[in-house]
Amino acid sequence: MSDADFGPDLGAVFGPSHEGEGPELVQLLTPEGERREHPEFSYDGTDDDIRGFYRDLVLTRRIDAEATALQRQGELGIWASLLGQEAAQVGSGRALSPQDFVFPTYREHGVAWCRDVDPLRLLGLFRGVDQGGWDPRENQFGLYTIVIGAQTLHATGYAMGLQRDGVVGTRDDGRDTGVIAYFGDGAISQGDVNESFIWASVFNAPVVFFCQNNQWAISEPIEKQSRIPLYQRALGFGFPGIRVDGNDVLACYAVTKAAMQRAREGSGPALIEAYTYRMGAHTTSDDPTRYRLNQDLEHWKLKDPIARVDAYLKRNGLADDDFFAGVEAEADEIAARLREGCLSMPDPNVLDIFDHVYADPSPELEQQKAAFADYLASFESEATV
Amino acid sequence: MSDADFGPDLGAVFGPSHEGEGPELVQLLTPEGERREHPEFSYDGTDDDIRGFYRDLVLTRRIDAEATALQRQGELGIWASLLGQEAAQVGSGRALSPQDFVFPTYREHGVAWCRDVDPLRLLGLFRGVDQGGWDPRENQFGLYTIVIGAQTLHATGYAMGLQRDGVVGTRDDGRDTGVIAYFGDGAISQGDVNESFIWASVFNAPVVFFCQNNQWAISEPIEKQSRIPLYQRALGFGFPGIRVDGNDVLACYAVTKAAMQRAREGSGPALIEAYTYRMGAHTTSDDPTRYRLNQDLEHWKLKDPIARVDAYLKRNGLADDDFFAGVEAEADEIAARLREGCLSMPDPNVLDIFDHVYADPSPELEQQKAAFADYLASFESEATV
Amino acid sequence: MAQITLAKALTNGMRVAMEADDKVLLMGEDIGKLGGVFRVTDGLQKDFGEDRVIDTPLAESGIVGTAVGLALRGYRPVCEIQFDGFVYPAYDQIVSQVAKLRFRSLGKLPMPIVIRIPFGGGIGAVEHHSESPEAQFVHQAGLKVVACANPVDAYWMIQQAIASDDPIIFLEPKRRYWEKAELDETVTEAPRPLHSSRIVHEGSDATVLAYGPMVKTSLEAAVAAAEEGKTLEVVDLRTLSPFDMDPVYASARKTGRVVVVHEAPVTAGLGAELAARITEECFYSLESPVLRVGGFDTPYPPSRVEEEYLPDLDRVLDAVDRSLAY
Amino acid sequence: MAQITLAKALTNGMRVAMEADDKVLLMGEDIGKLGGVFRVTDGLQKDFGEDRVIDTPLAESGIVGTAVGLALRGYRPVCEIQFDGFVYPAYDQIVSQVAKLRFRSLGKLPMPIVIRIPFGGGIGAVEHHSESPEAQFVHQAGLKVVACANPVDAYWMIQQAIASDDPIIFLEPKRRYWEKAELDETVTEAPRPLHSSRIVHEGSDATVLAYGPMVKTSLEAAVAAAEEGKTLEVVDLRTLSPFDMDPVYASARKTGRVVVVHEAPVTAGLGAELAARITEECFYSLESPVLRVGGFDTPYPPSRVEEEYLPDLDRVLDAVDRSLAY
Ligand SMILES: Cc1ncc(C[n+]2csc(CCOP(=O)(O)OP(=O)(O)O)c2C)c(N)n1
Ligand SMILES: Cc1ncc(C[n+]2csc(CCOP(=O)(O)OP(=O)(O)O)c2C)c(N)n1
Ligand SMILES: [Mg+2]
Ligand SMILES: [Mg+2]
Repeated sequence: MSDADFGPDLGAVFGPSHEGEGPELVQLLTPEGERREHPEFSYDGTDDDIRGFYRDLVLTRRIDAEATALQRQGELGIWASLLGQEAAQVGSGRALSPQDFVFPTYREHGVAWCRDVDPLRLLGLFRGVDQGGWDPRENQFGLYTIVIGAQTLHATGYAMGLQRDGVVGTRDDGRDTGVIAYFGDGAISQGDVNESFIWASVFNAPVVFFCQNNQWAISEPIEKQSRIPLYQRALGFGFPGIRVDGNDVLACYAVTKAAMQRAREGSGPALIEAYTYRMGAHTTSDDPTRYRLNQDLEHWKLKDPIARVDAYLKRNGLADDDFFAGVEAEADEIAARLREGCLSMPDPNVLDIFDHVYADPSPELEQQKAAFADYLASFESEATV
Repeated sequence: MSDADFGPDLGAVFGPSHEGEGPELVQLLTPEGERREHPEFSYDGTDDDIRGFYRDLVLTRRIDAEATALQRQGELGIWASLLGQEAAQVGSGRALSPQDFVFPTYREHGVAWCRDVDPLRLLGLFRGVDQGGWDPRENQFGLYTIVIGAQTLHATGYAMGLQRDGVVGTRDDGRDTGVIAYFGDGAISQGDVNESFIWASVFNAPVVFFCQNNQWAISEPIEKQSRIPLYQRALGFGFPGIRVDGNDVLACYAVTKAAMQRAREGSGPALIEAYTYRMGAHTTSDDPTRYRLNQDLEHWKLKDPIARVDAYLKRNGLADDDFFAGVEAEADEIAARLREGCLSMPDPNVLDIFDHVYADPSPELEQQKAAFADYLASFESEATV
Repeated sequence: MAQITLAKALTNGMRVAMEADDKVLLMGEDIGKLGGVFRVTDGLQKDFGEDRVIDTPLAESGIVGTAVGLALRGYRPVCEIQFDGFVYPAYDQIVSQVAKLRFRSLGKLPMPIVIRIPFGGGIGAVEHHSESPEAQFVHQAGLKVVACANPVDAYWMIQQAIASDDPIIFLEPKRRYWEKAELDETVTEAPRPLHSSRIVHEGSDATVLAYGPMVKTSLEAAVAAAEEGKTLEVVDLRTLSPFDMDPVYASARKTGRVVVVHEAPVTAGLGAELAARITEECFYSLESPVLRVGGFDTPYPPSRVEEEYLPDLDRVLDAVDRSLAY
Repeated sequence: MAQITLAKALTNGMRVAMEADDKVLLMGEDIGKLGGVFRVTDGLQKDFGEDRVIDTPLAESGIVGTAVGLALRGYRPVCEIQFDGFVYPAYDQIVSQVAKLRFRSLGKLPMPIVIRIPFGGGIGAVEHHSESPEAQFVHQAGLKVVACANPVDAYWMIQQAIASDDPIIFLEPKRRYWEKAELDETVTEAPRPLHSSRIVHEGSDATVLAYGPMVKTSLEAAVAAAEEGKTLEVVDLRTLSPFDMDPVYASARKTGRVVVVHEAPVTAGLGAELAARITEECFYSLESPVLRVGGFDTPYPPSRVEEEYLPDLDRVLDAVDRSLAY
């Protein structure tokens, strides 16, 4: 008895192709930099916005490159590069309203940029001076979450809070609020992520699940996580799933904007699979040569998220040399500031850790702190003696 | 922007109805006892088999009723009745090959019956004399699992073991083996169950997920777990899902047999949602009057899984009074034996618990046992003194 | 003044907390119409609505994980875990998120979450329904852990826990849910701080430390001992993280002999921590080593033997005698 | 005889076990082509194939839960948890299934599962990559827990753990993966049973108990102490559940002073259990209370302060001095 006789036929449901380049992939800007039409989604921004995207993409990549360099020079313990995923992050990040809340993984440096989080703040965690140095309530950008998938439940709970606060479906664009939860292709296998899909659909919570399928979970290819395209997972939970070209900033922007709009209006959750590629190592500690072929990388370089915007702007004469030079100069300046800031980041005082465990610390913990302070002091006195 | 514009439209995928009685429900025997044809599934057994099903159904219900009575009389601490789910369990249980392995919840008394597990053995757990008194390797019937959903991962791992043992897809019916994992409508929300779907599909493991949707998870209606029919969950993981009339023993038999056949052949997992109803309380400790309406129960009584087989046999003159009388007599006899066996079940010796913790117990634990034995003895000596 | 059960005292305590602060939410399985399997939330959904008393899907990680998100949005979720043995699917969210988010955020993100767990055995239940997981939570910095032992404490401690800006594992002595006591609900001031221990029976021959269900057992032991002319000082620890050790040390110095009682297996249980601390602090005052009475190092057994498995009056007295004879 | 790192010794030990018994399987994240993030399974998938060295989907509960099913089918799965902090999603399967299935089945169902966990800090990693969860597993009856501290033990203990019919939490001292020692792989007999402790440095002034990464630290402390004319007896516990207490008691009786060292937070850590047992057993032999050196009661801090946070030679010596001065 064949699959086709048994239950709905996936081919019939999703169309012939399950390939990344299949018809279900939403693309508005080709790798060659040509605009594409799509029946459901269209880019409604201005050319000025596109120049803005270009700037975001270039600056994000530069920040990432500088951080990688800092790690190589021993200034960071580790760095998780977003190289190749700039469009997915900038497109989705720019599609958010100021009041929307973001729950990132550890790789959303481009989204952080869109939320005006000082890139320097991101380095603290990777340098080992803190575990999250920014205030999530300032930029509506949550702390990086390292336990894979955990943040998707936080995002869903936060979205349930929005419903209770009456800021969903009021038809007031300045008021209606949504949540976006970022995660990867590996994370979609975690129980927590699937439970978050259940909660979101049962409570019709205003949360958009944004999965950056960069084809790899450290050394494991996407086939180790799913035998069908990831966006189709949503169908099993009763909300829409859509696959977008993750290297196409316009498509990521348009699809995320539509999904967030739906969520804020009270139409519930959606899953966006941004089909992209991790062009670098998993982290600076990783060695991809052990598990993947260089030719894949070459193939994906042809789809570079920045090159296509560059081509689009140039081909259509939408940006002159001054513009490009200006962005370059800004990038240099930001990179320099980042490096300088990193090097001058103060080391934490070990005694401070006792102060962040509880809102109301126990006398016992205070004693531990005091005793440890005396202990540390005893060495200094020795030293001075 | 409406759902329909956003990703595949569920209506288009699954047809107009999401109701239990919708077109997707596989039914081969109507509540009135009339045979129904289905394009994909047909009952290939004999009338003799149907008489066998009738016997299984009646005996299973009687065993269940007797256990409930024993609990009421204080002989069991608790009992989880399968009342109303007999067809789902007997139909699926009888569809298995002897070598197939079963992973049950705590309510699969009807499946246990089909696997020749002595009903008395089931009572041990509920009486509190043990936590699973049968040998899973004797009847290929696993121990009852109380932690919701945990067994679905065990089932999937066991199925991966079958693949490694080379007993899948050999085209030898006596050799090819599959696994069936039982769970409920509430369990489908657990991370473990969803992870088992991922493992099963990624490794194409020979496991059939049999979800008895009895409409309730203790006091929570199915709407608290999903906003779409449960069988559709499978689509999100890339394997077929099918909804069967859980009160129709023929349909449950035919669909399970087909799914197990697929699995044993190496075509991978499938999800079966047996659409049924928990006619009794969640357990003898539960009070359904607090959360559900009696009229639902009345509605479902009209679909009683036994009545329809009874009607079919009688209407078509396939069984005479002697047959029915014989089954009744057998039921009385089994119930009596069960009661007698329960009452004469020996209480465990507390000292034995120390022997089942490890294959190779530590000297330390042996000492604990010895010391406790002395302690207990000290009272006896006191008593005798 | 009316007699009230421990379960009902919890209900009323939560009701007061929900009336005082509309950010307080209850989440869990079957806590709505059913009122929870122990009826502790009985009537609360009817009065506060489905948005504040939330019947969740059946997944504990989801319950605690979404509670974290709600807390980040300014809510004060009170999660009910149906039985002790079912807290483990949520363990990751509790240990790596609930306990650590304040620390991770350098104090910026409070986690005012209460996780209610009916714990312990003695009710004739099946597997996973009678466990005592407290030691594991006490080992996790970032969490606070308390256990109530009587209706009056239940009423006040649940309110104090909900008012706390730190995450609290709130342990409820399952088999004492039906114990009654007089409770004056007109009082508006809590009799004592949440994180304080309390001497519930004075004595001078030996000290017995207990919490949750074992407090009653220990008090019974004290009565029995008195008949034999021995006076036991019984301390209801109430707070397990942080511990309130001063009353414990004082009592240990006074009696020189200490017995710790809990249902959880002895190995790596809280008795070990208490014994280690008391020995460090009162080394020269101890006449005998701190003795531990607890569950054996086996999984919780079938209910037909639980009465023998569980520490009882005799086991406590036996330990006291061994301590006195030392 | 070649020098070999602890990581490589584990690789070779697993290789021997896999050659000896084709029911032995390895499961985990990135253990195939990558050889694990610490390269402990380097080359094993190439040699034994994808059916025996399984790169799993990214979900720890799934890894352990399917391992249970494989064990029920007669396999001997060895699960790799990538880092200590990521064992918690699997905690429910470990505690309620792996630990209890034999008990539940009255001894009929063995659970020959090894769960390998690189544990502890000191490698400059980010959050969740430096934790010490051992006490929680030791508290769970049905599990056995061991920790290796050097390449030779790593090589033998992993083989013994895989051969065990009981489930074993196998703790690997992450920051010692690159430590080298001489290993004679032609030997076919394990030098000592898996569940045995071992005196790794003889002394008479005080006893230092350690396991995993702290054994090296304690040995360094012994050397430093020797320079000051104090001889420390260092015990490498090796087995944490069950404990092998006899050598510990003997040493405690000999020295009268005991210091326990571990990275995990002190409260409700294994130091408490060891202190309680030693005090019960050697009450009259102790010159001073058992002192505990461990992590503070905070989550593991950012790596830039971990060197101060972690117990080191000085903290051990400080405790020894306090014990001697008592
Ligand atoms: C619960 C848990 N298990 C394992 C890890 C180790 N780990 C860190 S990143 C990673 C792969 C994640 O892959 P993916 O979700 O695709 O995100 P990506 O890194 O590709 O952005 C793993 C296994 C973790 N952080 N958390
Ligand atoms: C992990 C876990 N959480 C909670 C429970 C308590 N509990 C026992 S049965 C049940 C409802 C199960 O509903 P369902 O999966 O539909 O199975 P049914 O009882 O209807 O057959 C719950 C919540 C449990 N056993 N395990
Ligand atoms: Mg990825
Ligand atoms: Mg149900």
